[in-house]
Amino acid sequence: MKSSAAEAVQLLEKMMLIRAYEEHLASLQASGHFPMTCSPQGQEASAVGVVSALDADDTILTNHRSAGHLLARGADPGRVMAEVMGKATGYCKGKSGSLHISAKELGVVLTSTIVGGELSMVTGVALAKKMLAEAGVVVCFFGDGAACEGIFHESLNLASVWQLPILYVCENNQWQAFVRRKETMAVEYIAPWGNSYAMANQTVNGNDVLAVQAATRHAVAHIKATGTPYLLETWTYRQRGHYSGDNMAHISASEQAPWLVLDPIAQCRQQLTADGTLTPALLADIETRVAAEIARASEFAHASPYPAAAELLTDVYA
Amino acid sequence: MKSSAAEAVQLLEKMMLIRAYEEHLASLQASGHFPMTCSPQGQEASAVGVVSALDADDTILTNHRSAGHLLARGADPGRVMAEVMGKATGYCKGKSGSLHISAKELGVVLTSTIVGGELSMVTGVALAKKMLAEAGVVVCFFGDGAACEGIFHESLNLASVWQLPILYVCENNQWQAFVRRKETMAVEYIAPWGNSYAMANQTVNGNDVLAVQAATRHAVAHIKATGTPYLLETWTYRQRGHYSGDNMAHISASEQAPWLVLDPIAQCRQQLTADGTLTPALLADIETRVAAEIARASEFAHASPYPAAAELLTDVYA
Amino acid sequence: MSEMTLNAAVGQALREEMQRDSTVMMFGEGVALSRADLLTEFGADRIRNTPLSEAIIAGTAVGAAASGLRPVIDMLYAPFLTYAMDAIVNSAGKLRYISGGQFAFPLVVLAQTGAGWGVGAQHTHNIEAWFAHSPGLKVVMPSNAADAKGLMKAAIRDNNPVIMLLDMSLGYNPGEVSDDPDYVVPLGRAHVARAGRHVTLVSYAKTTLTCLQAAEALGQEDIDVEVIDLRSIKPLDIGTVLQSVRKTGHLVVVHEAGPLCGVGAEVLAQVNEQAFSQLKSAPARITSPDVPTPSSYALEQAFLPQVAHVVAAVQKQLGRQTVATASVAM
Amino acid sequence: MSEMTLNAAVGQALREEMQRDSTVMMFGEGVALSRADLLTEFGADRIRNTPLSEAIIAGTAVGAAASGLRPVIDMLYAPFLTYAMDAIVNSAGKLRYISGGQFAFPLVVLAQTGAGWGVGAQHTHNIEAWFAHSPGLKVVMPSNAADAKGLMKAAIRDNNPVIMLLDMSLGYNPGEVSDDPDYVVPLGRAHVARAGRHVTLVSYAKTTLTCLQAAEALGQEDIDVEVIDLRSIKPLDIGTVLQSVRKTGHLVVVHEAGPLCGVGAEVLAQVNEQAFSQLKSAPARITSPDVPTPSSYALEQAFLPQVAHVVAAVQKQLGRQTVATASVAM
Ligand SMILES: Cc1ncc(C[n+]2csc(CCOP(=O)(O)OP(=O)(O)O)c2C)c(N)n1
Ligand SMILES: Cc1ncc(C[n+]2csc(CCOP(=O)(O)OP(=O)(O)O)c2C)c(N)n1
Ligand SMILES: [Mg+2]
Ligand SMILES: [Mg+2]
Repeated sequence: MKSSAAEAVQLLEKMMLIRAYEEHLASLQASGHFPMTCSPQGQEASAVGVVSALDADDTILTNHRSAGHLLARGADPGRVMAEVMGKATGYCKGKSGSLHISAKELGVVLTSTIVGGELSMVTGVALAKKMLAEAGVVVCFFGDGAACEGIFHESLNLASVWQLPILYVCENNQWQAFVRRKETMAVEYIAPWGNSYAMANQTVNGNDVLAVQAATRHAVAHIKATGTPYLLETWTYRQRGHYSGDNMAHISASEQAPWLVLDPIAQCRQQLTADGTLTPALLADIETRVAAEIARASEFAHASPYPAAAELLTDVYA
Repeated sequence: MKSSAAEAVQLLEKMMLIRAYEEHLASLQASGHFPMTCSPQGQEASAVGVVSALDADDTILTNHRSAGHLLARGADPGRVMAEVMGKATGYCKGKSGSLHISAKELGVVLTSTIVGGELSMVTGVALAKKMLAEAGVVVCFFGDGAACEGIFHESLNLASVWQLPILYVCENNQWQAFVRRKETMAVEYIAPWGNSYAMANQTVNGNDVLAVQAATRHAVAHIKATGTPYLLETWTYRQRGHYSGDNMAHISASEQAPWLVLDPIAQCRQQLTADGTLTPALLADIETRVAAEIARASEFAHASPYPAAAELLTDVYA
Repeated sequence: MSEMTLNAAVGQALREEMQRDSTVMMFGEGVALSRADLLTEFGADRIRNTPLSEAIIAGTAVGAAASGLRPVIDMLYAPFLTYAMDAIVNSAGKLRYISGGQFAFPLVVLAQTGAGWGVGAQHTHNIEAWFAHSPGLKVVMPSNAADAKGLMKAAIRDNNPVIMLLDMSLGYNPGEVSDDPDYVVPLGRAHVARAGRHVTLVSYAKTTLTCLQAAEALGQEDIDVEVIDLRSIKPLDIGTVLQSVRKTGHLVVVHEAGPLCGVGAEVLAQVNEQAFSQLKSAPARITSPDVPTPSSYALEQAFLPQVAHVVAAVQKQLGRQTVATASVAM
Repeated sequence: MSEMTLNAAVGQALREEMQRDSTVMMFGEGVALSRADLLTEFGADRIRNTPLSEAIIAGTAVGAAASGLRPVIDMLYAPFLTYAMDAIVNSAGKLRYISGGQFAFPLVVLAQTGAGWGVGAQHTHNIEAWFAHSPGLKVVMPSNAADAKGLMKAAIRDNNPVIMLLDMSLGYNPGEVSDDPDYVVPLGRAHVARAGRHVTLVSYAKTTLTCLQAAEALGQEDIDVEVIDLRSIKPLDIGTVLQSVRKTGHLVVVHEAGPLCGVGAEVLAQVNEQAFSQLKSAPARITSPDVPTPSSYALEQAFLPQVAHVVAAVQKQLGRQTVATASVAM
């Protein structure tokens, strides 16, 4: 099922919001005195494509590279930025910082920066959904690096044996911190690893937002129809370094160039321009809205207070 | 390549030795006052088939269900039994007990009773072999249960990426302590899990000692020719309970019956009798030798002393 | 009151709490057989076998606890927890804090520990101190059937992750157990197992019994020993310990875990910090030595804290003549 | 002597030991980039990137160490060790004992720890006490470049598993470092970082600097402070501590790790057991509170042991007037 043109423009706007957010953070980081983050730049289509295909009662687990998932889900960029800065107005009262932002009110839960943490907990979230007969599926975003952790094997195996309503989304961005994915596995694709668990799986072009959205809808339908989990691999590329302190000196231009051609936002804009959906005026509108939103967010985050010192000792026990 | 008839009789004798050892232990356990063990009864063909295909410079890692592997490798049943009893003459000076017997002098190293422990360490043993340019392959025996541990995934992936000379032997005995294998995975066979790591693999009838031996020879040749690891699954059955204290009340006769028909020793005897290799006289010879060996072993183990109290504090640091 | 073994008391606690609260459930390797009665009563949804995968068992419990269930997981033997440390320590222990209080983790991690069965260091390792050292967790270790039931029920009702370590050797010990379905032993409250005036012995789990035996022996010498059973390692009821030490002036902590950075070290440190001036002699620890738990029978027996060592430590503190004892165990 | 940062000193130690002994090698996630110079010098066989798989990294090190290599593994941040506990604790720590001495495990586990970088509790957790509590392991934590080099070299040469925890915040601290290729700091030997007569401060890693600052401040009040840098957590050089406490009669232990069952508890306990009668005041601990390491800057700073708290603890012990200080950190 293809999205309508209007919907496609909305997807583009979300991707542009994520990109603008990341570019703003990068500029703050370049000027110093801004906390480090792991940028999902280049992976916007994966985040927006998947999340746009979800319902409100679906739950999301994510990881250290979460900004796209959060913003795609409708998180307030001001509160995300505030959290990154360790401010009291952040989604986690400033206690997370950038690496493990959860926003329970949005259904984005239990974010861990331990690579594989999301794979470890998603089975329990889905088990509760199933046993409490709650609607929806549980989406677990993780990286190609996380797929090398033992917990990947245990998680997918259990999800399959217990028939849990989980959509595993492996964002294969070709890098695992400072190691190339190719150095870490003997095969090219992670989706077929699902076969070991009799789990339906597919690799999709992760830089094509409509393709990702369609694949996600297909996967969610499969989960709902069969009651069994699904492994979706989005094939994409991390355009920035592992984290903002990574100068990328070890990554050649010849490696990056083809991927920059495949930039998800540029491609989407081209397509929508080509088919007449995206006019220059509409694009300008979007750019203005996005810029305003980011400016407002940044102002909010910067103006927000740090947590009071007494917060050091709270939220340890329930 | 088929083994010669004489060789086949040797394999039978080894299997009978293992069986006799296990039966002797079971009788001691039934009479009380003998430590618990995890019996490999029913899996003799897997142990003997694999180990008989190895050279002296090959190294073996095993687990809690190791008696077959040790005896197949030529371990002194007296010292194995002494170790089980915690006697000073055991392979580990009585400090292991039954669960983690290593015998470095035989190339049986680093036995762990943590399920998956052997998978965790085998890569290092093989890495050392490779880097120190030592001859031989490293064989890692593990169960179908261990294959569900995350370390299975990490171990096979690393072995493949680093091209380590490892023969992984998964003894799929249909049980994982008190849980049926079928309850723990969505697929029937573990060998194809090797595909995730581009690792050559095969499932062999684990109750046919000659088939196991042939498959092992094939696998070892593959490892030596390609420098890449191999995953061999031996399809077999644990004829006794998980450990000697397990009364097997939860296992139906109808489950056990077909497997008892497929008993590796009975089958081997039938074949060798049918083709004329095994005469009644020869069989009687073997039985006498085996019985004498076990009697001697038991006498030795029982007569052996316990470690001195001062041993409590030794062997902690090198 | 009914008499039953510690193992049965734990089973009864599970059963009562599962009856009381439909979100309570249990999973682990083989629980469908080890808790066959609960499987029959509550069905395969709430009593679940798992694959052999400790990390995902614990992780699943964490995710489920944050999402409306109250899971109890059976991890079998304490050393197997080494596969599950991320979920327990980094997730259950920290994600409430990291998330600014968005999640709670009402879960119970059960594991067996305690030497005496000859199964060796990879099945027996007293690692309660690890969890005491980790923020956001609670840790309990009962010494008898009544406490096992009461602590199990309290742990299930608690909204935080509780590690409950059961000494294998106590499993078949019988005891009087309350039939009141709301009988709980509050977490963080020690029990004065024997009142006395001259010296304070602090222990938990199996070695509480060692202390009681030592107290009996010392009683023959007119030394009146108070024995405190901590029951909870975290929160630690230092108040009860301090009250006793302020009375007696003498403290010996006894546990089976190794000495270094163990619970005994913590008790000594807190007593020092808060009741130094009331101490009349050097506080002491009797623990197993800092070696892996041996499996060979004689070595394993020597590994355990001995009554004689406790007696000797007390006699030394009180300036009494000390009967010579073997000194392998420190 | 050459001046270099602590990180550079560690790199130099690795380089020298790899030159000296061809069985020394290193692997971990990204070491081919983080140790690019070693990769160039020693090649891809001896400096190896790994997949993101902490459990097999540690397990591989254990297997390799038992088979003739001397691996050093970089586990990045201490909380990631939760994935590798089986290999470290159950295998490296216990298999020598279990096997009756058949194997030795000459390996080094490197990990970063220490608050100050705002990365939060899943990147910063001071868990040295876990390893101290586990048999068969050694643990070192340097406070300066010279010791970092000397301990690294000693750890590589040692025939046992050594956990070396490096405080991130010290990484860029410069110091004078010996050029002697055989300069080692023996494991298990503490260093008197500052001699003094009135009170003994015991610390290690970053908080050694906190203690030195406190000593400086107390010196203004004519309080002559001795500062002991343990350097090795296990084996623990209690002899050097006892010698000092017997002289001063006052003891404060300072560390960034949480209080419960930490190294401070152990030092207090051993001093109690062995030098109780020489103590003139209640020994004290200054540690971080028992909470996950916060990432927000202000909270993280408050989490760290403060110079003011150390000063106040000493003043209290000596009966001096105590300057009021914030009391969030215990
Ligand atoms: C258990 C663990 N190991 C290592 C790290 C350090 N680390 C953080 S992100 C990362 C790379 C993760 O790669 P991948 O899963 O592919 O996700 P990506 O960053 O590419 O999105 C690493 C190594 C960590 N946080 N947790
Ligand atoms: C990490 C760990 N979990 C659980 C156990 C308890 N245990 C010992 S053997 C076993 C079953 C192992 O099954 P499998 O790997 O198939 O080997 P098998 O016993 O069938 O030979 C279990 C659960 C253990 N020793 N280690
Ligand atoms: Mg990646
Ligand atoms: Mg099995």
